[in-house]
Parts: sequence; C-alpha cells; structure tokens
Amino acid sequence: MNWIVHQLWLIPALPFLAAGVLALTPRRQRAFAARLAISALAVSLALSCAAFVATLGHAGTGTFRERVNFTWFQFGDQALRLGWVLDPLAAVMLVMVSFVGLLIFIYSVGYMAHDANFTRFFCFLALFAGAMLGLVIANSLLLLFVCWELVGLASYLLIGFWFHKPEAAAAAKKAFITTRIGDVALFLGMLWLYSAGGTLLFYDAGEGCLENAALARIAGPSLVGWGTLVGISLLIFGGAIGKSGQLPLHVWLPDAMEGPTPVSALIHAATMVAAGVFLVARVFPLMKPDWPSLAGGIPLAGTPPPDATLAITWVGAITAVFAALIAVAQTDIKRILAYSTVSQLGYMFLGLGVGGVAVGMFHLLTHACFKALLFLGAGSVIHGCHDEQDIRRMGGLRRPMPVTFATYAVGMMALSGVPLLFSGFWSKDEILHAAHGWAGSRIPFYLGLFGALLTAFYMTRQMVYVFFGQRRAASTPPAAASGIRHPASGEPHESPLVMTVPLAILAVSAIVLGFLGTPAWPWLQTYLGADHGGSGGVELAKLLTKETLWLMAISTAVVTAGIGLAWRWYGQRPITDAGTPDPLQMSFPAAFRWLRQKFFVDEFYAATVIRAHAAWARFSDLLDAWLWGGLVLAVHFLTQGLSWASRFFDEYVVNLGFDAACRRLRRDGAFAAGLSDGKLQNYLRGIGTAFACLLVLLLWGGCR
Amino acid sequence: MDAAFLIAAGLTLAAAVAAMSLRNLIHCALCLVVTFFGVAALFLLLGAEFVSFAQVMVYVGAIAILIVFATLLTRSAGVTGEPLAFQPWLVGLGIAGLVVGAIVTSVAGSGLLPTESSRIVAAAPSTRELGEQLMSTYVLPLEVVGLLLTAALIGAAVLGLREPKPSTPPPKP
Amino acid sequence: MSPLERYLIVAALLFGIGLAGALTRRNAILVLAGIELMLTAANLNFIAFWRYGGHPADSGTGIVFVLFSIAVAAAETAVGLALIVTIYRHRHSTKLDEFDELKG
Amino acid sequence: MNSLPWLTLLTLVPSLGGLIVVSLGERRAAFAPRLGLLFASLTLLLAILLGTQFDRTSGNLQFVERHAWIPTLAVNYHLGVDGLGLLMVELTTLLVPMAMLASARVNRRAPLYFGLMLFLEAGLVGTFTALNFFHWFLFWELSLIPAFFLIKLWGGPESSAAATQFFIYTMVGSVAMLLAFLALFLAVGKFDFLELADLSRSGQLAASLNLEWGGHTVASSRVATLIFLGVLLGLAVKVPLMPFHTWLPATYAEAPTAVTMLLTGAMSKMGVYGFLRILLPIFPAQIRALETPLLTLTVLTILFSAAAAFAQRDLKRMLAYSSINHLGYCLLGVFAVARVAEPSPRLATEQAAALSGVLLQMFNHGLTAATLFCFVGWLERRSGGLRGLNDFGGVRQVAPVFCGLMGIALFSSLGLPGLNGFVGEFLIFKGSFSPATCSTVLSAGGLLLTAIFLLTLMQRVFHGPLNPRWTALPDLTWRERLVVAPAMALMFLIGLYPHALLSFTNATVSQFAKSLRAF
Repeated sequence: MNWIVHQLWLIPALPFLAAGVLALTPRRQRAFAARLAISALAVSLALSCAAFVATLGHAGTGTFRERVNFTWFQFGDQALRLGWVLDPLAAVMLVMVSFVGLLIFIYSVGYMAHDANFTRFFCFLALFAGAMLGLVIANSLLLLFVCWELVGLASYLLIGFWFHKPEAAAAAKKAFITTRIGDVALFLGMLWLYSAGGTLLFYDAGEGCLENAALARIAGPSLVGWGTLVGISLLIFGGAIGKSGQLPLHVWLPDAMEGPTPVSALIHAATMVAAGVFLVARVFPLMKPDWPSLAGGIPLAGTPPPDATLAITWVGAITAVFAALIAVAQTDIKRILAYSTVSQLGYMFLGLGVGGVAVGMFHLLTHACFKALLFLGAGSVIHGCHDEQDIRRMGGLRRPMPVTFATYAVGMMALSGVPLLFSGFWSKDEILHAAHGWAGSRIPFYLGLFGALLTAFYMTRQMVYVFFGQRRAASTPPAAASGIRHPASGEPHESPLVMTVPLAILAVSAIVLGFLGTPAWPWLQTYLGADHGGSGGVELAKLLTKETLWLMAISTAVVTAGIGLAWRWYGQRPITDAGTPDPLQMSFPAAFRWLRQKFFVDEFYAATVIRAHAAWARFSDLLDAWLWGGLVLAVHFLTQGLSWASRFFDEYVVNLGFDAACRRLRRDGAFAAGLSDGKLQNYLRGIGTAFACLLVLLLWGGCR
Repeated sequence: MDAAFLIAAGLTLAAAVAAMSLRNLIHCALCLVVTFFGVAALFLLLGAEFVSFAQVMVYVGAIAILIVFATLLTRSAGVTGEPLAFQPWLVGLGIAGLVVGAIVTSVAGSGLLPTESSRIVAAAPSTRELGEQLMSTYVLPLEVVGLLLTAALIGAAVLGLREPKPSTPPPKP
Repeated sequence: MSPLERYLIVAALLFGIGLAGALTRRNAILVLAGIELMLTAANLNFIAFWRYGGHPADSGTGIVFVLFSIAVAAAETAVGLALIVTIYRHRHSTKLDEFDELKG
Repeated sequence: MNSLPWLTLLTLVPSLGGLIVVSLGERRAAFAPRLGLLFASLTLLLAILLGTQFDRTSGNLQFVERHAWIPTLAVNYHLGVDGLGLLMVELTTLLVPMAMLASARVNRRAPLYFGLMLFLEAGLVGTFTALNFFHWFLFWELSLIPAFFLIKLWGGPESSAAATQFFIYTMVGSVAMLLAFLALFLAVGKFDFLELADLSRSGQLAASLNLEWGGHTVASSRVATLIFLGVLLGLAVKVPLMPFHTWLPATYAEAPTAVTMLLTGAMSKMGVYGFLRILLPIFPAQIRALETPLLTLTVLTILFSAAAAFAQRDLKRMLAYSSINHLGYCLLGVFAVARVAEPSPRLATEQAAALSGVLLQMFNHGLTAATLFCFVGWLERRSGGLRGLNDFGGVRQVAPVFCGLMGIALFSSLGLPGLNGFVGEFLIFKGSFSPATCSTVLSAGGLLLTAIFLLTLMQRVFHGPLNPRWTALPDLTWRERLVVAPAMALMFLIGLYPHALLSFTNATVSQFAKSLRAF
C-alpha cells in the first residue's frame, strides 16, 4: 500500500489544525493567519497531488482503491468503525478542492485585506476546506456526514461572516436550516442503511455497504429489498438536494451571496454544493445498483426496476432549467452566478442520473474551475467598483479592468459552453450526450438543451451589462432594485495582483480541464472507472461519429442562439442608464416579473412552510399554556374546589352543627342552672311539688 | 275518740301553726316547745313512754334551747318591719297544702291500713328490754348514731369557732 | 276512723305545718324549726305504726327507730344552727332569700 | 476492590460540607463560597479517584456496600455503581463546582445557599448510587428539598410560585412511585432493585402480584401495569415526559441560573436514570405492553417541545424547552431498547447502540445544557436581568469570546458532529431506528426544529446590528472563561473521542442488554 494512503488523513487534518490554531489566535495576527491557512492548504494540495499521482499508476489495471479503517469507539461490545479511502474519485476531488481552495485563499488575502475579522475569516475558511477534504476522503457514510455537517457549519459561519448585517445573519440561518432539512433526510438514510446493511463503511474488504455483498444483503431476493435500497438512496439524495441547492431546497443558495465573495466562490465551486454531487457520486453503487449481479436469485429478473437515478435525473433536469430561467432576470452580479450554479448543479445531477459518475464528476470539475473563476472575477468587479453588486450600475468595465474582463470572458464562455476550446462545452456535451441516450425519456435531454440556451443567454446578458456599454454608476437606481447598500463611489480600478493571478490560473484551467474528457480522449472517464469501451488513448475517430457530431452541432447551435439573442437584446443598443428597464422586461413584462421574483418560491415558502412552522410553534406553546397548563390549572382548581368544599362542609355543616348543639346545650344548661337559683326554699318547693305529684300519680296510677 | 287525744292533737297542731307563723322568733321558739310537748303527749297516749320522755328531753331540752340561743346569737329576735315570708309565700302554702292533701287522701283512702279489729296491742317493752335490744340487736346502728353525733358535735364546734380575721372584707351580698 | 288513721292524719297535718313553715318563712332558724316539725311528724308516724301496725313479734323496733331519729335530728339541728350562726357572722343576716351564692 | 467505602464517602462529604457551610452564619458569610467550593471540589476529586479505580472491563456493580439496616422491612444499605451510575456521579460532581463558580455573587444568605447546593449534591449522588428503594427514595426526595428552597429563596420574581409548582408536581409523582413500590413490597417483600429485577426476570414477580378485591381476582398483569404506571409517573414528571412537563419551563426560568444548571444538568437525569435502573430491569414486559402510547408521548415530547421552544421569547424558557426535547431523545432510546425482545445479534447491536447513546446523551445534555444556562446567566447579569430573545442583537460585536463559546455550546446542543451532542444522538437514533422506525423518523424532525430555534437564538442575540444599549457590554472575564473551559474541553473531547466516556459504560451496556434479552 502506498505511503500516501496511510497519511491521507493529513490532508483534511492540516486545515483543521490551522483552523484550530487560528481560533485561538488574537485578532491582530493577520499576516500569521493568512500564512498559516495558506501554507496548510498548500501542503494539503501537495499531498493531494501525491495521492492523485499514486492513483494514476494503476489507471490501466482496473480501479485503484485503497482504504484504511479504524475503530472510532465502541458501544457495548460493538465497534463503530470509520476510515478513509483513496480512489480516483477521491483523488481527483482532493486535487480540485485543495487547488481551487488554495487559489481562493490567496485571493481572499487581497479581497478581505481591510476586514477587521481577517484572522477569523481564515480560521473559518480553513475549517471549510478541511471539512470538505475530510468529506472527500471519508470511507464511511458517518464520517462523511460528520464532515458534511462541518461543511454546513463553516458555510453558516462564513455566509454570516458579516453578521452585523441582518441580511447576512438571516441568510446564514436560512442556509443552515435549509440544508439541514436535507441533512435530516441523509441522517435517516444513513440510519436505514446502517440498520439494513449493518455497516456504514463504503469499502471494507467486500463487506462495505457499497460492495456487492452488502448490497445483496440489503436488496435480498425480493422487491421489498429493492425498495429498501431505493428508499435509502432517495433519502441520501435528499441530503444532496439540500446541500447542492436542488429544487425544492435551492432557496438558500442565492441568499448565501450575503457572505464575502471568496466564500461564495468556495461554496459554489469547490466545497459546499459540490459535496452533494460528490455524495451521490460516492454512493453511486447504491443509487444505481447493478441489477443483474444482485438479481441472481430473483425470479422476476429482466428489466431492472426503477432506481434512484430516475429521481436524480428529473430533479437535475428540472432544476437546470428552473434556475436558469430565474438567472435570466436577476440584476445582482452574484445572484446571477448563484442561480447559474443551481442550474449547473442540476446539470451535474442530470449527468449522474443518466450517465453515471464520470459524466457528473466531469462537469463538477470543470464547473468548479470556471465557477470559481467567475465568482472571483465578480469579486474583483465588486472590489473594483467599491462594493457595487448591481449590474445595472456597472457597465463599461472592459477598459479599467482588462485582466478581470479577459478572465471573466473565459469563464463566461466556459459556462455557456462555447464550442471546442472551453471546458464547459465538453462536459456539458457529455451530459447532453448521455441524456440523449437515456432510456427513460427524451424530455431531460430537451430540458438540458433549453437550459444551455438560457445559460448562454444570461451569461451574455451579464457580460454586456457589466463590461460593455458605458458606466452607469452615477444615475439613481430604480426603487425596486435589491441588494444595493453601498453606492459606488470613485472610479473603478483593477484589482491587485494577489487577486488577479488566481483569476488567470483559473482561466487557464477552465480551458485546459475540458480536454481531459473529450469523446476523443475520455481520460477522466476511464480514470473514474466508467466503461467507455475505449482504449484510453486518443481516438479522433470517436469524435467524428455521426451521433457525436450531430449532438455537437445542435449544442453549438443552441449556444450560438443564446448568445446571439442576448447580444441582439442587450448588446446592440447599449443601456445607458441604470434606471432603464430591462429590454426583456419591456417585451414580456408578466413573465419577467415571475422570473425576477424567482417564481415566488421564497414567498411561497414563507406563506406555507415557515408560516406552518410558526403556527406549529405557537400551537405547541399554546398547547403548553392552555391544554397542559390548563389541565394542570384544572387539577389545581379541582383541588382547590375540593378544599373549599371540604372547608365549607367543615365550617358550615360540621362546625355549625356542633356549634348549634353546643349553644343549645349551654342555653339549656343556663336555663337549668337558672332553675337552681341558690334559693333554698325554691328547692324545697320543688321537692314538695314533686313529692305531691308523685303521690298523686301513685294514687291515680293505682299502685294497688 | 277520746278527749285526751283531741286535746293533745289540738294543742300540738295549734302550737305548731303558731310556731310557724308568729312574727317574733322567741315566741316561735316557745310555741315550738309547746308543740314538742304535745307530741310527747301523743307518744304517751300511744304507749311509748320512753320515746315520750326522750322527746321531751331532746327536743324541748336541747333543740328548742339551741334554737333560742341561735335566735339570740343572730339577733333575729326583734320584731322588724320586714316581711316574714319568703315571696311568694302563697305558693309555699299551696304546695304544703297539696302535700298534706295528698297524704291525708292516701291515708283516708288506703285499704292497706290495719283495721281496728285486727289491732293487737303489744305490751310496750320495758326500758330494760329496750336497753337490751339496743345493746344487742341494734348495737351497730347505735354505734353509728354515736359516731354521727360525735361528728355533728365536732362539726358544730368547728363551724362555731371564730375564724381568723379574713384579710379582705367579706363581699357584700 | 280508726285510731291509727287519727294519728296518721295528725302527723300529716303536723308535717304539713312544718313544711309550710319551711317553705314560707325567710328566717333560716324558723326553716330549721319547720324541718324539726316535719321530723317529729315522721316520728309520730313511726310510733303510731308501732302501736297499731299489727306486727307483734318486733316489740321494740319502732321505738328504737324513733330514738335514732331523734338522735339524728339533734345532730342535724346542731350542725344546722352552727351553719346559720357562721353564715350570720359573715353576712349579718339570717334571711334565706338573701343567700343565692350557690345559684347556677 | 478497595475496602474504603467510596460511595458512602461521596455522599458524606457534601452532606458534611453542607452542614459546616450552613453553620457559618451571616458573620462569616464571606467564607461560604470558598468553603462550599472546597467541599464540592473535594467531592469531585473523590469522584475522579472513583473513576480511576473503576474496573472498565466489568459490567457488574462495583464498590458495593451492603449492610442490613431494617431487616424486617427488607431494607438494606446497598450502594454500588456501574458504568451508568459512575457517569452520573461524575456529571453531578463536575456540575456542582461549576454551578458554584457560576453563582459567585450571592448577596443574601450565602452560607445557606452554598450549603443547600452541597445538600443537593449529596442527594443527587445518593440517588445515583443507591440500590435499595428505601434510601434511594430518601435521596430522591432529599434532593428535592434543597432545590425547592434554592428556587424559592434566590429565584426570580415568580420563583415562589414556580418552586411550589415544581415541588408539588414532583411530589405527586413521588407519591405515586412510593405507592407503587409499597405495593411491590407487599407482594414480594423486597425493596432491593437487583433482587426485584431478578424476580422479574424469573417471572416470580408477575406471579406474586395477585390481588383479591371484593371477591374478584384481579389479573396480575393488570396489577403489574398499575404499579408500573405509578413508577412511570414518578419518573416521567422528573424527566419530564409530555404531558407532565409544564412545571419545567417556569421552574427553569425562575430558578437562579446556577440552580437551573443543576436542575437541568443533574436532576433531570434522575428521571432517565430511574428509567434505566428501575423500569427497564423490573418492568420490561409492561413497557413492551404500553410501547405504542409511550413512544407516541415521547415523539410528541420531542416535537412539541422543540416547536414550543421556537415560540418562546425568554432565553431561559427556550433552553428549558430544548432540555425537554433533548431528554425526549433519551426516552426514545430507552423505549426502543425495551422493544427488543428476541435475542438476535443484529438487534443486540441496536440495543447496545441505543443504550450507549442514552448514557452518552445524558452526560452530554447535562454538560451542554448546564453550560448554556451558565452563559445565559452571565448574559442576564451583564444586561441587568434582561434575557428576552429580542432584547439583544449584535452582541458578537462587543463580546466575541462570549458569543464564540456560547455558540460552541449551542452547536453542541444542536448535535453538530465533532461536538459531544452528535455522538449520543446518533447512537440513540441508530439504536432506535430498527426497533421503532416510525417514532425515530418522526423524532428526527426534532433535530431540524432544534436547529431552527437555536439558530434563531443566535441570529437574534449574537448577530445583526448592535443594539445601542449594549455597546458597553463586557466580554467574558478570564475567570468566567476558566469556569467554562473544562466543559468546553469535555465537549470537544467527547465529540472527537467518545471512547473516553464510552469505555466506562461498554461493559455495563453489554451486560444490561444481555439481561434484557434474557426474558
């Protein structure tokens, strides 16, 4: 086993350690903080590269997969084991995360230079990176979940980094809670998997839950078992939905723009949202079990029953279009990118659903590069425009910010899928190709095409708004404009080198990365273990098959159409005033309103889920106060009533009766005492009378 | 009905009435003496000489004299203008009358009394016999009576002793 | 009227007179005297029954009884008069209706 | 085994300390905090020594002391701890010094205050070590009395009513429990928990519970159920289980902070401890028979309390509801454990997981909730008595250390992996999932609701623009940081290396699970 496998834990541990140290570092140690975080991640990157190289050596001889498992703790006489795994999937993610992360770290030094909480920022960044790296190497769903939650925590801390802004605080909360909805699903899926499969380790010498033995144990020779498998998969996918901002849990992602821009870049490119896609890729054997190998003893073998990829595909495809539509009408530079991310994540899930791990991961990797590029570029723009985020008040930035413009253009073209040269084209084409060949339905394919059109459209719109035309900063913004807090002041300027160099590096990789997975040389696919039937070498012939060419032509046409439409609407008549309504708005006011308001999803949630929760909370409180409290009160009053009744009985019945008897006795006694008045002769009279009466009685009564 | 009886009875009753009704206590005491003599005469008529003399000695000689002394000691002898009787005295008389009436009626109407024909006059026991009986048959009652008399004597003596001067003046009634 | 009845009636009258005196007179001494009369009346009854009672066997019972009775009467008078004198010493009165210390 | 009577010493030291501190009087009141702390620390030291002497490989009761006391009533002085008892003893002895330090400024009748705290500690330790119902119940009630006076005399404006409510509520439960145990005693003539459990296991207990009533023979199972319900009531009030929980928010809110720390940290554990020590071993069949209603109540407890916490505007009440919620998880684990009847190796794993989880959760909740209340107390002290959710805002700007540390505690309460809360909850859910799937799934909703209200708390108090009222709010002092430092360290330790705690309980858990399955 390679030495790097044993030392793999160092990759996440170093950033974690840096985060721990920085948490205890005084605020004024700014340089130290930046240096520590960056060097920790740099070492991680180096180790990741080493790991990556280690996996390369075995590329030809089947899938490289090494793991180290260890006991975390014991409960009763059972052991709970965790572990890490090094396989191509992990290796490539490691390199991507640490690479993009490192660039973002470096960029942050410039971007956050003036922030008071600089040290804290790097602490959180390091935590974020560490958690993500840990998630990548996890060989246990539990460890993955742990890191998954830490990623959530870090995103919470970073989105709410400017916590004094109420929007940021609210956005952080929203992000955490929305993703936690998914997390609960993932948690339940994990529990189910644990109880059904008996282990949470992914790979454990044939006994891991992603290996056939365990899968067969879960699925069993029945449809019920198959249902269990699909149920677990769907729950785990639920976690991915939350984390990767898919419908219907996408609402947090645009709001997460409240964090500093490097954070947005980190979240959208390398870490948080990628985690969901990575999770699905990691547990893909669970999502799409190998039917024949499991169905060995199943009588109803034949066409495999539907599995979780069906849901993944549809969710992905719908999200891709849905988010792209919203992105068309946004005016905040970061929000456009945010919705673009949601849309692209939809593509990734679509790719995972229809084409498997390699397809989805390819797009994840390329997207990570160009989305990081775009976000950092947007950050550079914002930085250069003095914290201006509204694209309507930018314009003409081409000249003052040439480097940013150039790199941004590369990113935009990669995202739009401009043919041949840019990575986005290849990875998106790969997805469309797979969708075209999908057995289930042709609709995801068309949705994907439509999404590509929209992507090209909104990215062009954004480019035109930001970089072309003329500056519109001076004019007053429309009243409806959102997200504007810092009016621009002064002239825009190019960002310092510490920010532009990462941009340049990312731009290069945004172009180069695409060539790792072209149909002609599907290296990445082979590396990730997808079966393409190719030899692994360069085969130009593959590129020239009829189907591939046809698809490439269609997607080229679509992209051209998107760019052309946008150029016709926005580019030809430069918008001169920030207050001018959007041309699209003038053409389709009703539809535009829906898009601008993001299909009213937030409002819908506010009216349903949030209100329901508030009502439920109030109901619980009232239940406490009235029903339970009332019951207690009722018991209280009942007891009190009983006491009153008993007191009443005592005082007015028993006591009163007794008193009456006593008083009567006393009165009669007084009367009797009055009779004996102390006068001797009265007594004597009594005796005499009595004697006489007695005698008379005797005489009459006849005592014979 | 012989004259002796009538005279004795009449004297006795008349003296008794006088004793109970006269205003002056000394007179009352004297009339009481006459009454006792009358009773003693009646005892003689009934053949109980010893009792008759005992009656004279005790009642006339001791009791009547005691009453006179008490009257003098309590200075009730003088005739005062205050009412004699306990109010309402008519009730007292009525009650007394009722009692007499009841007794007389019962005596008169009783069929249990021995008739004259069944009268057996036993020979009155001589004083000697009486003394023997007292010393034999009735010795225990005699002793008790002796005791009683002693107790009465001591009691009267104690009561009659002049008490030490009370520290506080006697409360006015 | 038999001799017995005569005596009995005299005794009853004597008793009644004594009683009337005891009931009506205010002076304690006279009340005591009335009581003496009533006792005497009882003695008379004893002797009358002794004489005419028709029980020859017990020759001395009636007489002895009366003797005892006289003794008791004497004792009673002695104590009673002593009491009266004592009371008088305290209250300077022998009027019975002025004494009601023992009332309830 | 050591011949020293460790457990007796553990109860004796705080009792004696309490007596001494109380007798200080007003003139030497200044010594009371220090002396009280001294005795509490002494107890903690004893407890730690106890932990080092504890044989982790044995699931049996250790440090057993057994002397005949009142033989005619089958009352023995019987003490002993296993992993469960040890954990609780350690928790209690840890929390008491912490609470004392957190309540440094007692102006009125300090000797009485600290003395009562020590008495409370003695009662708690006694409860966690007693194995005979007689003195167990004695300690159970003894812990109530100091708590009552602590709440009443040093609490908030409504404290008198709250204390009375607390007292009466728990008293009603205790009376029911006492009656139940008397019934048991009349039937079998035993008070000892272990002997009763043995009887129950061999079926003799059920056989001897025959009751003649007016010529009718009442089925013994019905009698057993009745007895079970009596004990359940006593324990359910303490935990508390819905709907016997209404005393808790008022009490926690009105009690002085340090007392709330002990109430939630240690006293609420008495209930769960009772479930584990008494109900599970003696009445497994009855729990099984009433499984569905009990689980329903538990789920309702979890969901309602989490939701009700969201509706609160008083931080202490909010945390009080969160406490109910967290202990609901413990009960979920307990009832799930009881549900496993047949001996299958897979379910044995689940049982071990749930039991371990419950134990861990008890300790964790004690630690976390006490720390949280401690923080709220400090906040209250700084703000001059304000502790409303909307009274603050932006506190993190002026008191970053405070917010950072309290944030850690909040996330621990929320069940964030890496901190202590997660491991316990995970194990409970893992252990409950198979035996009680439906309840577990519903309860998982509680995890979400908890996150919502805790984050809302952070948002309203820590974040947002700084409320101009609190620009001069001081951050944590060094002394305060030192007070919570051990708790913080433990949170991380348990979160990252749960074995540190679980190694004490593993043998106990295995044995416990085995004995349960032996039915």
